[in-house]
Amino acid sequence: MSAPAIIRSHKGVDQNRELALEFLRYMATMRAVEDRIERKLYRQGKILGGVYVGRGQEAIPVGVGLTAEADDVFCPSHRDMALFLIRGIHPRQIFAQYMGRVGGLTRGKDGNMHMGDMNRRIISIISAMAASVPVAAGAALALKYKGTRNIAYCFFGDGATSRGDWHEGLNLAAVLKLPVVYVCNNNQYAYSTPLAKQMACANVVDRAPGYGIPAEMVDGNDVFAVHKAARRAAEHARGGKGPYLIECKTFRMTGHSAHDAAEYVPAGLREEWAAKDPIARLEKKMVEKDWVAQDEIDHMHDEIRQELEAAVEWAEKSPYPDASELLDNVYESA
Amino acid sequence: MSAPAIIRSHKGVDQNRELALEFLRYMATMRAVEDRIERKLYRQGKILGGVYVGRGQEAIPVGVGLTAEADDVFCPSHRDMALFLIRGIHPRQIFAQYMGRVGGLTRGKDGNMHMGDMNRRIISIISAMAASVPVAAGAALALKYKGTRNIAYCFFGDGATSRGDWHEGLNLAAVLKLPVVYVCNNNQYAYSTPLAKQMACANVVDRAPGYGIPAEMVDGNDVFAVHKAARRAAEHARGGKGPYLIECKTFRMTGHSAHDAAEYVPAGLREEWAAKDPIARLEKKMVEKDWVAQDEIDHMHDEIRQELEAAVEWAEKSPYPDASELLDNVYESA
Amino acid sequence: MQMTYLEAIRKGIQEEMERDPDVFLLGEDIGIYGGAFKVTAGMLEQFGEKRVIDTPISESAIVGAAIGASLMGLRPVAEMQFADFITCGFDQIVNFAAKCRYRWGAAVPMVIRAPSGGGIHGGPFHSQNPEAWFVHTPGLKVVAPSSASDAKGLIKSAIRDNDPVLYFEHKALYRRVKEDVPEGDFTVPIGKAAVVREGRDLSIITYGAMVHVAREAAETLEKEGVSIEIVDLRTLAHLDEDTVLASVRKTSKVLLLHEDTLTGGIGGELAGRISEKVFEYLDGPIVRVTAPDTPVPYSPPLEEAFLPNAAKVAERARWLARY
Amino acid sequence: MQMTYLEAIRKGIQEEMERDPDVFLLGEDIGIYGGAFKVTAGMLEQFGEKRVIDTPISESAIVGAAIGASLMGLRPVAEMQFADFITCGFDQIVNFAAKCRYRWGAAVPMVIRAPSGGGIHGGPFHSQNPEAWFVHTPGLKVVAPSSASDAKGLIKSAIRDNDPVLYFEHKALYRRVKEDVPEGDFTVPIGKAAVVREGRDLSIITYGAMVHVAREAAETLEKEGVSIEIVDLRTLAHLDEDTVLASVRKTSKVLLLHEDTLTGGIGGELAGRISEKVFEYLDGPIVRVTAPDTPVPYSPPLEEAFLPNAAKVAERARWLARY
Ligand SMILES: Cc1ncc(C[n+]2csc(CCOP(=O)(O)OP(=O)(O)O)c2C)c(N)n1
Ligand SMILES: Cc1ncc(C[n+]2csc(CCOP(=O)(O)OP(=O)(O)O)c2C)c(N)n1
Ligand SMILES: [Mg+2]
Ligand SMILES: [Mg+2]
Repeated sequence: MSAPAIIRSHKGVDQNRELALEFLRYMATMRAVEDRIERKLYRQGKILGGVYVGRGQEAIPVGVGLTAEADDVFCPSHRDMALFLIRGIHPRQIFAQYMGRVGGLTRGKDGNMHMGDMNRRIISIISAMAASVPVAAGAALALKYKGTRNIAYCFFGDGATSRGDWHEGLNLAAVLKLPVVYVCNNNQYAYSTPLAKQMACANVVDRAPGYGIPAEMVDGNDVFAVHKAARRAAEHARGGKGPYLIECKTFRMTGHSAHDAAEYVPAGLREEWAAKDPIARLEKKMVEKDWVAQDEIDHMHDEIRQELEAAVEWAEKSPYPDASELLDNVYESA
Repeated sequence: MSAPAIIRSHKGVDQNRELALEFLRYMATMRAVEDRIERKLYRQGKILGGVYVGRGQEAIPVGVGLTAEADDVFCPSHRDMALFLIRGIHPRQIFAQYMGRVGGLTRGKDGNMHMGDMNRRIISIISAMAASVPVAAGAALALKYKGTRNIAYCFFGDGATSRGDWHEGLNLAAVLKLPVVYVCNNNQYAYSTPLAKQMACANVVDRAPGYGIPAEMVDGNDVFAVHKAARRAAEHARGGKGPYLIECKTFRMTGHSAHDAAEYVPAGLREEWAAKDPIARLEKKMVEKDWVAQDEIDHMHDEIRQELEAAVEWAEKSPYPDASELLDNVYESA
Repeated sequence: MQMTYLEAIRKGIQEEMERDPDVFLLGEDIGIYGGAFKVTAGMLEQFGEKRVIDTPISESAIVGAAIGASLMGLRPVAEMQFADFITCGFDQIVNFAAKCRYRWGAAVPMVIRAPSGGGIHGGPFHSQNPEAWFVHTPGLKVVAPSSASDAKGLIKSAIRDNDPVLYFEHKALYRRVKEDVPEGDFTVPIGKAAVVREGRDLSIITYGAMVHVAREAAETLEKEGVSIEIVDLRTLAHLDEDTVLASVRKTSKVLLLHEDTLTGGIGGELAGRISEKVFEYLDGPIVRVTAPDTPVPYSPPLEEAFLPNAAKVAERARWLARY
Repeated sequence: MQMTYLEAIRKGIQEEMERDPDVFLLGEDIGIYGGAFKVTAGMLEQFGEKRVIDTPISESAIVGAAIGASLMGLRPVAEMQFADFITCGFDQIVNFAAKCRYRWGAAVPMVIRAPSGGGIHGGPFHSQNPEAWFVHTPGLKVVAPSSASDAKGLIKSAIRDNDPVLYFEHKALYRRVKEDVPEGDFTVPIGKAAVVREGRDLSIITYGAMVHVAREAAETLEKEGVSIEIVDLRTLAHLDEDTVLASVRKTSKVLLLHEDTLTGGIGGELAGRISEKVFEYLDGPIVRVTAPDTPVPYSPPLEEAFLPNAAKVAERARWLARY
């Protein structure tokens, strides 16, 4: 499934059954892949180190990602797994990546969501929060420089907005009128730090006027709302009007990483958000609209599960890199 | 002359002759000291390296500086010479500093306005623009920590607001509700870079909502307006309400530094601002209000000139540091 | 009293905070959460929000605020969640903190704690050893404890020091090292190395986690009749050259060991001092065993190949001893 | 054709921009103003705003944007107004640019130009030599020309290189060095040092402005009958070890010279390689002549005492030659 299909679609987003199905498949696949990673492979000790998932935030990478054209650039945050799926990265490569096998996108040089592929125009995140913000501006500069109508999408969390790079990157993109869609997944926590200890303004969008760029806030758990906002943003950027900021209100339905029980989250808050689960909401709407029957949905989930079974098997068969690869690729030629 | 006198004054700022006289003396002294540095000592080759002056911006450090209490902290920018005068640094020490003599505040270890003195609660700037912004927050944190009602004043230019440190510092100060008055001297240029190439918003104050802090914009060439805004800001900060941002619109009436002819400034613009010279405006108002006669003003300028003659003489007699001092003070004990 | 390396750091900080009301902590997630590694667990409860300050994700502002507070006489202890992120506050550290005293005589008595090092499957951004950058910056002091006792003694000295001190705590030692730690007001002086193992034939100069690797290698070679002396630098910037040179004079052979990458690492600096100052005492090449010049890879076989270990050290030491 | 070091840099950039439309410039005040040192003077007029981009004061974003553009296949040449400010973009350089290829195979063909060095009364923040930090960062290439020819040849190679290259241009050489520079498509390979003076008795390994200091000292000693060989490293990270070692094998005595401060400087790294790999050839201690471990002071007598000069080099070389 490739994005242009959507762009070509003329039906209104809310009436678009095919689009809804595509939303659901990607969101469900992201959820299933990450559950597998966090709740199975990690706990089985097959994945070592840090594991960060986007459970409850799937509507954001999916809703935004499906507005992109094939040659647009993605700079995912650490909770945007769906962006990789949308660009055709197979779950087996993702599992291999997390298990440090050669079948992963980094051949074991790096782990978890620290992956990218310029052939698919996905720029790998580095750990330093918001470091991708100026990098996305540079990628957008290149797209503009080459005279294309393509744009860059840059994703980050609420906490990342406190970094100097976030400020410098947005400001540079705004001053140079670069085609970047900046997407904040405001899940209201940065590790254990709640929004109120991260910023003294109410919303991330309150910062947009300081860069002279348009911004809007959407329900990040409503994939249709996210998608519509992203379309407006993309249109703005493609139109040569410069960057656009979208703030998606959501909630981190896990600990910060797999080892974190997140006891610092006030009782009830997560439950409250569980009721707003973006996948459940999408399914409910689709059934109500008679776009699919519940059993078709169940069938889709089964399909995905089976696909992932095979993917995990494939990944586990993928070998670890040979120690001799340690010195490779520090420079173009050693 | 010390600040508290002013704080105690009950007369309205605009009716306060003593205050006006104090404004004038500091502004005129700053102008005279910097003229001497840029137009004489530098051209005579007695000052080497970079020389930055605040000609045309004197109303800002003076108007703001005279709202400070003795134990408040100053973090000057590179165009705020008057802050040093207000804190009792003698012009001869300033000349010695610029000439790299032991009589300067850094004994020749550093040059020009790269000077400070914690006994007078002046924190020396470093070259990296906006580096003082988080440092001022830390100084304010200490003042609050110690339970005092003192505050920190942090000065910077329009260009400095593009730095990551500016963003991180303001955000930290806002989140922790620290008593800092942030003062932007918006002289519309950063070296050769005009405001429009520095930020895509119209004013620096447009950034304040992104930090959830109050801000106001004033005519930076009207010392009364600056002073009144600074009083409001100081009251806010002293009241435990957190940081406050003042943007002073002004113009850089020189090149970026003594070697820069600033040909990039559109014809007429500087002349336009010359007509708004803060010192001339103050003098005119004082004469109109009959607070002083023109000859008294002329007399004051003569006094200052004479004082500076002696100061330069003293500074030139101050020896260069001995090479043996090279290794001193890298650590507390070598 | 028995405690882990991590507990020793915590205890040291706690004692200093109890002793001096001007000592306070700031960093990301150090309060309610107690820090990513729980080093500051319980601090918020004991000292309150005034002295245990959670900050936004702003390393440069964390360092900058620590500088401002220390200029005003407080003694901030700033935590970098991982040493890898210290690069985000780099300018404040090397240009502001490091140069205040030299430029205008202002003291900056602050500590930056940085959990560093590999061996925990952290990959390129959660495993680095950034100490050499700061050792190359005049005005900074840099320490890196290898034992629980030193961890406690050095954090206390760092907090009391009137210069900016970078305190690199090795993540792989946090819970692995457990030992008796002196009670109460015991400090380890900054600027003093320790001969942690006496030997005759060869000196290994190292620090941090590699001290344990050196010990393991030394025991192996002991059985082969090679007697190895181990010098634990403990302080890296402002280092104890005398102890290093004395050991080389004694054994005439030296192996420099660090987990940090080779080129530009501290081993080179030591080689420079040794080859200049005790050249005549050297009976063999100065050997360096370090990580190779690559980022820290994630996959277990790669990280294992990346990190120096006892076998690699023993092999080079054996070669040098025979030389 | 006769040109200054500064003109040679400009010519090299200009030729590459004429040759390759993907090469562009970004930095502060590089457009209308032509850069703080006028290196890019005339570029805006010749290539337009699309390829000569003035930026806000945002070193981290300048580097970050250069990374993003280079990942997309462009060849950005970013200017730091002074090398001292490179610390503000440090994380982007050492963690993003340096590690992309290793981590996920993505090329980052970018150049960062950094005017460095003292001798211009710039004081602590306009005189630094930050190269060692980057030499210690795997994935980066670092070059530092000493002559106008190398300045041109190396900037051209840097722009064509498929890895991130830091190009340190010494401010004191900008207008002081003037010489014949080969026309047209001439490049100096990255990774190759040059023996700029043949000699028998002693090798001086150096780079940048210090090459000229070494020459002066060598001429003094020539008169005293001491024959000095000078190796100009030219490339500092990814350096030409073979040429260095060959020179030491030839002369058996080596003096390491750099303007950068002593501890953790490149001299230590060279001492490490020499004392390990050609130990048997050494007939004397490895001597380092460098700036002392302090910030760069402003006042003339202090800066003069800080900077290595021919007299200091000659004195130590004399001592070593007699050793
Ligand atoms: C510069 C930097 N400092 C600290 C960290 C450690 N860290 C990793 S994720 C994280 C929280 C990020 O919060 P947010 O940006 O809101 O993203 P979220 O995890 O909530 O999606 C922190 C502090 C980091 N990665 N980078
Ligand atoms: C981080 C950093 N980058 C570049 C410079 C070089 N520089 C010195 S002053 C200046 C312009 C500053 O403009 P602004 O903040 O508006 O202050 P103004 O000089 O106009 O008062 C620049 C670019 C610097 N000092 N610091
Ligand atoms: Mg968050
Ligand atoms: Mg300005």
